[in-house]
Amino acid sequence: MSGINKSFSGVKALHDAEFAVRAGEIHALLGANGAGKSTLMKILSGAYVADVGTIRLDGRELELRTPADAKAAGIHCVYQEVDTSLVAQLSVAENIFLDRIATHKTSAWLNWGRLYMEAEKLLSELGLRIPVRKRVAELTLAEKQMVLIARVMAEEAKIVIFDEPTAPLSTEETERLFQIMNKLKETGIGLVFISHRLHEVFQICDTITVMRDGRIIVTEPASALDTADVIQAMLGRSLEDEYPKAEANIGQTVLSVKDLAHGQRVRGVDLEVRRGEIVAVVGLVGAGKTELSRLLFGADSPERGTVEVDGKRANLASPTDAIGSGLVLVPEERRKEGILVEESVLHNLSLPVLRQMTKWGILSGAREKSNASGVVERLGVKTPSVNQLTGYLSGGNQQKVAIGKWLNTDADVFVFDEPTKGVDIGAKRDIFVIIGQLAAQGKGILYLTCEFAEAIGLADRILVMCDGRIVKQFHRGEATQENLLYYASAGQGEPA
Amino acid sequence: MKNKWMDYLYKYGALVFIGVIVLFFSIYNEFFFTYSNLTDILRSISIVTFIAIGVTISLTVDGFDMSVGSTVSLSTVVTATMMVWYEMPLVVVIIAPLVVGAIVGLINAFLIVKIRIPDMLATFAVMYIISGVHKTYTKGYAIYNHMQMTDGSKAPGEMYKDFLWIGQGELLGIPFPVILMIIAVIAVHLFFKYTRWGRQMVMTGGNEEAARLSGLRVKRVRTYAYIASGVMAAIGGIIFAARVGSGQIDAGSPMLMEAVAAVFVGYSVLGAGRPNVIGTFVGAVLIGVLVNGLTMLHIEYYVNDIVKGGVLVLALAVTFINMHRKRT
Amino acid sequence: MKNKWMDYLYKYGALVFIGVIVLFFSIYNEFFFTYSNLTDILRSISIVTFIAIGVTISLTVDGFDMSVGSTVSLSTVVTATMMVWYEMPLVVVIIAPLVVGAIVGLINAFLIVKIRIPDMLATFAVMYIISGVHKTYTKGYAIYNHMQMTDGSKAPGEMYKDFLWIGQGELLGIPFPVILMIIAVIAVHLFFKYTRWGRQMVMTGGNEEAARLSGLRVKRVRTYAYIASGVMAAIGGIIFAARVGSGQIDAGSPMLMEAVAAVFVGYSVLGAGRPNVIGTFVGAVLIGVLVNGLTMLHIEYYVNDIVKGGVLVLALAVTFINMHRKRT
Amino acid sequence: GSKNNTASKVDNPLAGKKIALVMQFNQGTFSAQYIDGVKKQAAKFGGEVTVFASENDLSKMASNLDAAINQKFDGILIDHGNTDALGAGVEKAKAAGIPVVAFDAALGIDGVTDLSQNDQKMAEQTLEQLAKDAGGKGNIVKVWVAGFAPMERRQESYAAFQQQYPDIKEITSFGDASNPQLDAQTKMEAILKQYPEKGSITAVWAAWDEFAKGAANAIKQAGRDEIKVYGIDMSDEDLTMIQDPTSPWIASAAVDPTTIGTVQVRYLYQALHGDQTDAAVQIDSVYVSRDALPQDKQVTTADLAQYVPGWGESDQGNTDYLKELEAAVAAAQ
Ligand SMILES: Nc1ncnc2c1ncn2[C@@H]1O[C@H](COP(=O)(O)OP(=O)(O)OP(=O)(O)O)[C@@H](O)[C@H]1O
Ligand SMILES: Nc1ncnc2c1ncn2[C@@H]1O[C@H](COP(=O)(O)OP(=O)(O)OP(=O)(O)O)[C@@H](O)[C@H]1O
Ligand SMILES: [Mg+2]
Ligand SMILES: [Mg+2]
Repeated sequence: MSGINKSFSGVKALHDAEFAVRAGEIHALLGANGAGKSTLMKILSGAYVADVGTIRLDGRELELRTPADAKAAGIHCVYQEVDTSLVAQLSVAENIFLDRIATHKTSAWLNWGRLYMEAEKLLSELGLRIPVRKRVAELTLAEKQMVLIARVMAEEAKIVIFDEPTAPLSTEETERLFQIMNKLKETGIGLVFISHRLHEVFQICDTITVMRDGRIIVTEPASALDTADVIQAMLGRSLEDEYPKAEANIGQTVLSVKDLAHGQRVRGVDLEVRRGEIVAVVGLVGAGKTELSRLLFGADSPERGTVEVDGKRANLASPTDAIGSGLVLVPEERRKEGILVEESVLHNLSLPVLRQMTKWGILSGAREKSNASGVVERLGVKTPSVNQLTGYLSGGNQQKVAIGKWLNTDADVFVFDEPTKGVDIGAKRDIFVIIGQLAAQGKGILYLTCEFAEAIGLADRILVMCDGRIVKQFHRGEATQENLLYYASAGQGEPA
Repeated sequence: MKNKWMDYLYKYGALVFIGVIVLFFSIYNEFFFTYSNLTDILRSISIVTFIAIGVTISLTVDGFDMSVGSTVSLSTVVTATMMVWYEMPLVVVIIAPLVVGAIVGLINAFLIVKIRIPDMLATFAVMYIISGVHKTYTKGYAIYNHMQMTDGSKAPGEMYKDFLWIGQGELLGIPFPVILMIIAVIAVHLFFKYTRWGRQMVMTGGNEEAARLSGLRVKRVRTYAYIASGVMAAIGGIIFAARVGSGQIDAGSPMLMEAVAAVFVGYSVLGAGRPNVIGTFVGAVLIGVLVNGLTMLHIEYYVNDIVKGGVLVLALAVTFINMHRKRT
Repeated sequence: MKNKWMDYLYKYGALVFIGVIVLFFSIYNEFFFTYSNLTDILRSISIVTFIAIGVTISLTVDGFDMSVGSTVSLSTVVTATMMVWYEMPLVVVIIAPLVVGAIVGLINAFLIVKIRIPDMLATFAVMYIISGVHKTYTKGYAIYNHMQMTDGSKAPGEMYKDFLWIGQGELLGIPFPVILMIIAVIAVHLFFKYTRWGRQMVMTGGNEEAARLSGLRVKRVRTYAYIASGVMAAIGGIIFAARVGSGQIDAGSPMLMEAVAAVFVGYSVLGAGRPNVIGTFVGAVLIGVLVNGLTMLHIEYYVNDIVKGGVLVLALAVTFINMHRKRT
Repeated sequence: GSKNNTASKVDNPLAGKKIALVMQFNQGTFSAQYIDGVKKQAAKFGGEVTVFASENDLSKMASNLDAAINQKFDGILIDHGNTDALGAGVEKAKAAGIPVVAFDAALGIDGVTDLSQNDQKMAEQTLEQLAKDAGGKGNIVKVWVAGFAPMERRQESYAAFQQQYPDIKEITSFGDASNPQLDAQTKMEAILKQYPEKGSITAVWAAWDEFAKGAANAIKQAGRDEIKVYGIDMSDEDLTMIQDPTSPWIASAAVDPTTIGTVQVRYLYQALHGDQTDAAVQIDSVYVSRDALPQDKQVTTADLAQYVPGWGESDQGNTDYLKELEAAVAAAQ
């Protein structure tokens, strides 16, 4: 790909980007949020059309106007958001052969028996066991990802793009994915791998390209770079201290959870958080962290168990009541649950504190404005104005808005569910700083994450969750990635 | 440059368009641009506007109240029977249909919020039920002064003068329904823009889950929205009864479509691209002006529908072409 | 145990319900459960079923064709004029309205796919336009044998016997429209289940973005769906003309609501919770049985609406309570 | 356009008038023919008609009346509606000096001529015939719906008829105005299934021709030729059905819709001329039965007068000066 330019309504997403993949290599494409990685890859896979630029495959110039064109040329992509590529109501088999059905490569009359058989064969080749007749809606996230990979395998691919495939995967599943990727590589396919987890990149990639602000900064063999180089290239500066921690005095117990349970996901959780303390709950995807956070926030109703905030029994009948009891949640699904993308930053920030913005039910524009500008300033949200639609902000800044809306609610306990998901390193650090400040103010922090390194770097105490239960506790300095993983993947007793 | 021009077209297109057609009709027919004709146009749209406001409120919370038409029918006959059958005092005559409208809203909300039937499906079913209920209530008869009852007797009452004034009277030379309509439009606009509850409705419509996780009681908000929608329709029904001086059967069902048309034209006003009460009002005015003006041009009545549909397509096309132009 | 029972209720509830009411009507009235009455019921729903199939197809690609009602009106008068005004051969009489239906579908598709107006808004506007067009075409007159033309002359033709057979004839003792309807239901069902194009429509409706990224030309698929919807409505219009022996104005608009009701009841059949053609058919049968049975019980017509709405609410409530029960 | 030229050539103060026709509903052939009658007669007088359609919405009809007044039409014709809804508007028209002539609205306003077809008489005519044909006893089906003034007036005659003939039993009654023809057809089919033996139903009385069409279709398609259908109102379309020997619809009582339009225009022109017009004008209905019609050729409402006395040839409302006006306009063309 050379000289690729792309603008979205005047905003330049790509500047003269150059990018090349060789057959039989795994090529990492790195960059901060909004650097343009997905956009570049969408152009390569025909989902977007470049404003200017040429794409060559095996020396031949290609014109890729639609995904169908790209697929015909052998370019396939596993997109970042799996749900955009799957039809939930259809079966696994049909989703695997979606491309074939879509591009008239099947017979006009579908032979369901054959379709199921072929799908099963393909999945077993990949070492996967997913019932092919099951509806995709009922699969786990990792299984969905695998269906997408199987879909690529079903076609004759020359280039396969993986856009942040590992974000939702457990370590084990990530390993499996890497095996598959290596297998593909050996058959002479060129792979592009996008990830924010740098250790993974160094583990599997041959070549690394780093982007910043729509430009290609470096392209080097992986062996010629180290993590610091990459971060320097991504951010244009180096990152000294990844896990800053403001000094906080740990005080009285502020949150006390006893035997909280709901269905299969949360099976009796006990935990305590004290004022000024950051408690991390780690676990693999599907361990039940999100469900736990929703129970604590009254978003779902527990089957049993009690929650006390500051010694008083919390009312968790609804989020409204939870907020009243002093609990707030920064949810995992930022764009769906954390913020309203079609509303301005100002409206988003007013929402939980509307009562403070009104007198006799009438909204005060001045109060709303000062509330919003206050938060924007305090958290360093990068936005042209508080009236900007939140959906137009970058991921990290959206997350800051999702956190910022709680700042003026005088909550006692903040629950964060994967607040750094899909957030680049620079913005990540900003979020850690905010969390530290909250702890310093004497808030209790419950931090749910599947990134063990973050938990180790940030938390005063780490609880490991597995299969809906807290199975182990570590104090600051006790935990290592290895023993966290051991307990998180259902290990009992002591690690070997 | 060109973009800017397009933005203006998009934002003020609907208003400019109304201006142009008003100008055109005024030139073509000297009687069009007279005070009495213009106020009559406003009066003629007042009922539809109330219904359309109801639809707009339901759309604001991301629902769709299809039952407003039959709510109008029901409240019209309830109003008329309060006078003709029961000779109730004027307060009761007015309160009763409002309560009925609120109850219809509550039923809708119950089905949508509690039973979780999708909005359009639920209100569609309720539309049928209410339509049947109002005819069952009157046994299919229209309600008029001293009407003949099925048992052979005559109804005791007639529609009160004071009541009819609501639909036919004037205040300072402005028809009273027009005053009501303008108050309602402004009030609802201010409500959405400047009150906490209005903001809560807008936010709930924007993303219900995010609003809920921000601490809004979204079910309650949506319930209120449907009640408000029902009450707006009921006001439309009261004005209808006062305007025609009787309780007509099925009065509201043709108005649903008209109201929806107004709301949809309203999407394009000021480039909103979503339901908004000012746009709805403008949409209703546009349709009213067109229908009034076209008859002056000796256009056959059946061509009206083509023009209405055409204007709707035009308005929507400008809005959505522009919205997608911006996105890419 | 209890769950299993609920699942059955959910899946077969609508069918059991039909069974129960058929039983009830049969006990109540000896003539209800006779071959000729049952075939009459099927014949009476055949037109609505065709319209409802059109709506189902548009819903399958996640759209909503509100213009089907007026397409029926248009195709009815086109059919009738082909015979009465122009005395065309039978093939033309049948092809012409089908072409007209396809053109309406194309217009819808153009507005939705090219201009990108949301489905309901676009087809709603087209509904108005087509409704005006068909009245303009006949100048507001119904079309009947040797009708008097506005210029004082008489129309030359009359509705052909062969043509009327389509609506009134029988084949092996089964009314021909019933045969057509059953063929259509089965064909559309097989189409959606077993053909590539059918699956492509389901894919498009299920997740348009995913379908597009898989290389599907989703715009084309949606265009075909709207054309199919228009053609189905046109077939409904042809049968309408053949059934009543004339070309009535505005014949289709009351049928839109009826068709939508059938489709919505269909959501609940076999626990689909979404549009499906078998469900639509069952929904139409249910409504037909109710209307027929209630007429035999000498229930006033306005109670029908309450019953229809009530059945709809019940069906939807069972479906959606169950869907949400499963989720949590 | 050209019409104005013709009118301006006629040296008559009554030529070139703009007339508004405000209608409550305009569905079906009956309305179309009525409009036609109005337009043709107005054209003969050198006038021009604008139709205001109200889609069966009385509030819209009231608005349309207001619009016609605002737009300073020279004369206003009203078709259906009622005093409650239109009274205020008509008073306004009077104040503005615009004459109004109403059909079937029973306005009862001073100085406004009310034309009416005699609904009760039409009902009586058909019901009497039904009773005679049935021999004073039998089982009948009534197709009727409340909610419309003419229907409710016809119902009064029906009630009297039931008292008079206790041996004629109503076995059922139905009717739905939203889709009258097809609905009547479907429901009639159900009733036929319920009374399957020949002779179990003597006749069907339909209070509206749209209902009669549906009922007749159902009976004909079921082959139950012993059942007779009697209807009220008759358009050209209905006439072809009555004439069809295989159709069970054998008789109707009606006023020629074209005649209504014609007569109504004449009264308006009388008012325009400054005459004191009658407060109420009854347009006589005609009883049309298949026996009276020829079997060898198809007649239309235009030539029905040859076979049915009193049809369509009404000279009601005509005056000498109107005849002169008509002649002058014709000469100018
Ligand atoms: N459809 C779109 N409309 C407008 N702007 C867009 C669109 N898609 C991407 N952008 C903008 O283009 C820039 C590049 O986005 P892109 O998604 O390629 O980033 P990325 O490197 O993949 O980031 P991430 O790591 O968060 O996935 C961003 O500023 C983004 O806001
Ligand atoms: N089948 C699925 N399809 C799509 N997304 C899924 C699926 N299953 C889970 N997810 C997503 O992954 C998350 C899994 O949440 P869950 O409650 O199962 O465990 P968790 O421990 O919170 O996982 P995580 O580590 O992602 O927070 C949910 O937020 C959900 O959005
Ligand atoms: Mg990306
Ligand atoms: Mg989670």
